[in-house]
Amino acid sequence: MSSVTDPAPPVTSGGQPLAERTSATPKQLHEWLRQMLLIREFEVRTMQAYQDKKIGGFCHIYIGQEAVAVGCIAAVQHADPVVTAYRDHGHALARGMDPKYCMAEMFGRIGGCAKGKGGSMHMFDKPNNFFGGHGIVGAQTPLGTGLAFAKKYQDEVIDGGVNKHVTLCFLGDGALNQGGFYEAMNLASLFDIPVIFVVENNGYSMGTSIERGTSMSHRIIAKGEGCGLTGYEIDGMDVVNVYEEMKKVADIARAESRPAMVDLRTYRFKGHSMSDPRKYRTRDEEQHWETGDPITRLRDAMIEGGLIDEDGFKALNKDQKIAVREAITWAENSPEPDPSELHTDVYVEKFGPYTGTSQPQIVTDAEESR
Amino acid sequence: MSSVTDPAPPVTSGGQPLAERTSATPKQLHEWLRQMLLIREFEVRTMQAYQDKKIGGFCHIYIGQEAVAVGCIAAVQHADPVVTAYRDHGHALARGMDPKYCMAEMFGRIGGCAKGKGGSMHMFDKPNNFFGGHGIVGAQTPLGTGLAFAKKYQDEVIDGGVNKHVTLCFLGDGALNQGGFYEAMNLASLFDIPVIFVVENNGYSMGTSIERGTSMSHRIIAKGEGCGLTGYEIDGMDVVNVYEEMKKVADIARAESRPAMVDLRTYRFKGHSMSDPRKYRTRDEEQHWETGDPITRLRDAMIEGGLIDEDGFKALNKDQKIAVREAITWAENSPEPDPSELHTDVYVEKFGPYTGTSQPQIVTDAEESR
Amino acid sequence: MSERIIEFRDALREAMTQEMHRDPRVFLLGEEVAQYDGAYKVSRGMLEEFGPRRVIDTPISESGFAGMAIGAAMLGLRPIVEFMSWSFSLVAADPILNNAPKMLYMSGGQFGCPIVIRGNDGAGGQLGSTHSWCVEGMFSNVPGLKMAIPAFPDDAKGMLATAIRDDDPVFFLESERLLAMKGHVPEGDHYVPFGQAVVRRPGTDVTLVSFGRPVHFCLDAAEELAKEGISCEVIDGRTIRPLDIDTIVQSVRKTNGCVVVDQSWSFGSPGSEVAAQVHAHCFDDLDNHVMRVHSADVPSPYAANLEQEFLPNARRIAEAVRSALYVA
Amino acid sequence: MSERIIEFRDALREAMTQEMHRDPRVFLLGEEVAQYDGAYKVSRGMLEEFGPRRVIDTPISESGFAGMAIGAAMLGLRPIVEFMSWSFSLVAADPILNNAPKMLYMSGGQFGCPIVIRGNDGAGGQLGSTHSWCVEGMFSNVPGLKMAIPAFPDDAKGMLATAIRDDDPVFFLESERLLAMKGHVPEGDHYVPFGQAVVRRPGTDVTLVSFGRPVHFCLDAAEELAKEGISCEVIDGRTIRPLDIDTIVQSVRKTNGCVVVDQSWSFGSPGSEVAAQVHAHCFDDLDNHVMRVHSADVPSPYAANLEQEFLPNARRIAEAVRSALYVA
Ligand SMILES: Cc1ncc(C[n+]2csc(CCOP(=O)(O)OP(=O)(O)O)c2C)c(N)n1
Ligand SMILES: Cc1ncc(C[n+]2csc(CCOP(=O)(O)OP(=O)(O)O)c2C)c(N)n1
Ligand SMILES: [Mg+2]
Ligand SMILES: [Mg+2]
Repeated sequence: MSSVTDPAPPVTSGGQPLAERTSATPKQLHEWLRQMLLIREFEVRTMQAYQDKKIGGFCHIYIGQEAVAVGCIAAVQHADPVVTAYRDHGHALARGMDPKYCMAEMFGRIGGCAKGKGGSMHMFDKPNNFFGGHGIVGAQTPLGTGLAFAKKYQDEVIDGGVNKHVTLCFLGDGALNQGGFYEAMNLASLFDIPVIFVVENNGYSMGTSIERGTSMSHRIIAKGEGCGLTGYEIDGMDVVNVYEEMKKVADIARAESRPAMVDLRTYRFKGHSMSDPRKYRTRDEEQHWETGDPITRLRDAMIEGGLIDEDGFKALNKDQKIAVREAITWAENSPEPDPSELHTDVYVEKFGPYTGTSQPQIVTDAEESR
Repeated sequence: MSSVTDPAPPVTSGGQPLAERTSATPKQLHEWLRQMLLIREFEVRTMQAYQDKKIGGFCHIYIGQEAVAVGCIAAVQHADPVVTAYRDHGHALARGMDPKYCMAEMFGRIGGCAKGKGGSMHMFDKPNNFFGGHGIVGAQTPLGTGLAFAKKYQDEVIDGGVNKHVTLCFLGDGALNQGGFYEAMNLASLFDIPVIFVVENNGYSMGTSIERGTSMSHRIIAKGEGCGLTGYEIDGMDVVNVYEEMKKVADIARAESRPAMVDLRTYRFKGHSMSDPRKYRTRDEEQHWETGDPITRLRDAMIEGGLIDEDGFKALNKDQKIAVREAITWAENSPEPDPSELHTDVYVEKFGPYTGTSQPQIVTDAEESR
Repeated sequence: MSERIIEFRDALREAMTQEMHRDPRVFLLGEEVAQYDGAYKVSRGMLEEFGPRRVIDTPISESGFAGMAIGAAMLGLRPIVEFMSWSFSLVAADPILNNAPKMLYMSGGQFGCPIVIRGNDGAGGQLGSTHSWCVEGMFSNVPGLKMAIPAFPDDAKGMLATAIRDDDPVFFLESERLLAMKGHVPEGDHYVPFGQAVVRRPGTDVTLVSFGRPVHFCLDAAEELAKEGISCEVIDGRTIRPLDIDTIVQSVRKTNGCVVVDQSWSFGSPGSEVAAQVHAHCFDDLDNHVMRVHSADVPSPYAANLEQEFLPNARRIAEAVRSALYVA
Repeated sequence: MSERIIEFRDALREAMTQEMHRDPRVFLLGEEVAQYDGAYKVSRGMLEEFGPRRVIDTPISESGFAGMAIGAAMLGLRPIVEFMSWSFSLVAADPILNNAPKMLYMSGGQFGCPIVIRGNDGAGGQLGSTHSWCVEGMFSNVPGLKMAIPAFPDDAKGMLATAIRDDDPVFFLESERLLAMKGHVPEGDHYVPFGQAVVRRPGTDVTLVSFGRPVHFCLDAAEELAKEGISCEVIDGRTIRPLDIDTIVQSVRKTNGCVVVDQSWSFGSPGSEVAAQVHAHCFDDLDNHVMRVHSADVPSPYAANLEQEFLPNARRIAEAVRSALYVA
């Protein structure tokens, strides 16, 4: 039995009044709504800019999955590392990246988070403990184990055990089929490394539905169980639900220093990348999921709970539109990288044609604002 | 809980009279005893030859695990492909390779099954549908899926569905930790490919006990279950038991065209390779397993069942010693490969310094004897 | 000779369908090759034509499905493996480098590996560092494999058909940037033998040697240089293994000058190999040392302007030619 | 300067323990490095000295633990990854080639990768084709990494210490055949800077350039050739990236002859790179083209006699020198 393209999630969680469902403060709820609106608007304008050929390369849009990045990242601490795949704008923004660096990166400008060297698939934000943006499917999963390993090593071997961190490692359902992911889980399990593998299970890897590409697609957490990881199945279309469930998962991982695997059911509303006609799924299926739009869901719940009204929502949304417009202007005005940048950042230590590193603006600005 | 270095298996199966435990004919039982004795003697002499520096490179001895190769291979048809890792002498012999080609291979002689180009870790026998002998841990597992895929393709697409084959793909417990194995299982499951992954679970990969290297070591079939494979746990020290259980597994795989994973509990009596002092395990543990010696077990059961007597056993054993001595003589007399062999078998098609292929004696002899 | 004009990608497909009709042992597998018609539409319609037993969608498991195809090839099938990009072949490096090219040797001639592995190689448009590998820079080092890299649609068909018929493993490198290129492609059987370079433009002053997409950069540069009165002979190597050094040497003996243009990174590349071999064969013929134009020795950048500078473009080729001819 | 004589493997260990004492961020991981004392006893006693948090046994998951170490390096730790053999690095090609050397670039300078990956490289004794990789043949093509390949015990220590202190990813290639070699190794701090080749034997007639184990083959050949009155200058390159071309060129300008000896396969190798660069820099100095001696262009055979013939042995080097000097 298939549980994903069989459109289930839009009805599985939520329903009760917000106050009964969450311990989150109104401020937190507002912030999540703001973040989701920001991501949505950012992605809409990204698509336009791509069509206008201001953005090149591969570009993967996060619309529909906003509750995942926002809810999961809200459930951990700022010092907890986050790493993800190439569909990464949402995570970068939820992690706190200023949209201007994110947009400038896609414009291939020096003000981009990676000075225009990485592009859409490779967002990095050191001040916000965001470790990319990785283009090779599954490649971020051993990195995630390593980030969590390093945090634990720092906490225990170097700092003497005062802190405990968890790491969020996001992956797509398609990455379930990479052997590297399995090795990452096995290592995390053996070494008691607190990394949470968050599968953003949107039911498709490109044009391949999960049933066609992944064994045990109706219960993917069995893969984690094969490595001794506790698995969780979570409706990923409701940010409050994501937050509440992920908080529990993160608390356990942090307390027990154990890895976990989460099957977060979600849906990408757009094509795989900018060039995908989506022939592999029906309009019916898309519409079903669209009725569960995570932004509408939170907005309606907040209105119902008296936490926002129509005008307040509109104003919030307008602010995000302004922020994104400003990001675009900023990106447009940021210069192209100087040709000499070809040879920076290849090696830290200078030799031959290599000129060492030069700090990107995203880091300089963060240091200055401290 | 650990199930392997916790020495359990020597007592788990057997006990009842042979006639009640197996449908095997006396002839079959004799043959298995013969094969196990042959392998044992072959390995003893291999160790000597290695010490005498007649064999070089890495050399992995199969003593203790004889019931696995013999029982499993007896449970399938000759046309069913077999592939394994580098601890491969036992499988080659159980598959029917004449010990002389096997020994000559290790002596680095032209009469070796691979003309001395492969060595101990890389035994191949085309006439006996034996596809190696692979040195990279786990590398044979996608090959195993591919062999089974090809058989099914030949049976169904080319030959129109008259035959059904299964493939035996052996691996060590250490190979459980390679991502390639996980991918091989996932693909086999998705495509309904009848390959049986036989884990020769001897409790150690080099000096690493399975608990230290493999998550879920107390129930490794959970890894197969994560890919939708049915798993089986089998005492691998009793050839009759191996045969009976594997026959069921193979029959199901053949009938349903589905992959399976088998956890076959066994023990290598010697070190990992010729240079291993075995400090990572106790003499107690070794002795416990030695009491379950698969050869003694079958001999005793056959004596009890009146299928052989002490003299018959001695004669059978002597025949194997003779066979191995002959193999050594033959190997010693086989010439070193001519230096021109450096450039054969690199490409099938000749060009530049490459001179095409030349058939090894193992194939020529088989063709002539047909 | 047909005057029919089709795209590079259609030429590739024609080779595959032709060989699949000829030989039932040939099949195609890879990510999105079947229902999606191929990420780059190379296999459009093939699922319909041959059915799901012979045109097979795989999950994102390059190591697994490449290894599976190699196992199938050992047993006598003739798989065509599509990597959406050769950049994704690194996760499959072990099966494609340790198994495919060495199985024949390690088995003493018993088991060959008649497999074709094909996909996009080299920079696309701003794909960044993980997605722009020129694997010939590394993989051409390995004996036991053949490596083909067509630059024109007719070769795309003829070389792929040859690859599929070849009994050895062939690494077949396509360029996403060339897939839409149109050209005359013969209908029906068309085989281009391996190890035969071809002169794409005759000239007298200097020999340009290249492989794959940069052959076009060379032709552009030659066109420009002609205006300056410099006559370039442009050689399209077509296969890197076997390398047709004879055709190259013959040309250099005539022009007494050589510029190698290779889209891989410079260090230990096909470009350094050709340069070293030309020096060895033409020591007394060369008026100057062999010049080399490569991608810059840095990871591929995303930014459009940096990527342009990164590539072995016509401007950089022309500069190298002038300096080879001491016209600076 | 210490006159203490220890083995190559002990020199390696000394570098690691010294750096681990100096910097708590340094740790060692790999298969059998802890409880087993290392498959080749390089890490003997280190578990006892540093405990299981810093000397870590891993399962057979090269891709996983290399990737894990790279993640840890992004966060500021300084892992030393031991591959039992570089031959097993192919299953980890993606993390070590796509992540480690490119992280700094792709993140615009934010995340470096101060990792050392080390292990046996090249033919051991009759290990056959899957276990005898000379990965420098392929991996030296890739920018962003450094590659060190010591040939003597003192360099083993000094170069590994430098590698661990280096802020960039270093591929450190050891030879199983040299591990038991003894030599003077300074006690205490000892760092050998990267990018500095060294003349191991001065000479006047021809320059021999090599890296790692074949440096010894060169010295053997030079000894033999001296008896024939041929004086060889033997250069040990020590690092392949950065390549110290200056020292090589200086020598060739003096001797006017050059033979490169590289244990990798010939095609697109460090050997072809050195040959191409020497030709470029010494076009007017060379009396003959650069000769190259490599492993034979075939998979490594198991049989002892074939393996001997396969390697770039002293006999083949001497032949190349004679032919470089037109003494045939
Ligand atoms: C190793 C590898 N193989 C193939 C690709 C090409 N590719 C990019 S994204 C993708 C689909 C991934 O799907 P999924 O993991 O479900 O993530 P989603 O796109 O749904 O977010 C593929 C096949 C790649 N980037 N890396
Ligand atoms: C990819 C890879 N990594 C490491 C090795 C070195 N190695 C050879 S055998 C072995 C242990 C394998 O143990 P297991 O799979 O349990 O098989 P067993 O030796 O017990 O038969 C190791 C680490 C290798 N051959 N391949
Ligand atoms: Mg998906
Ligand atoms: Mg084992």
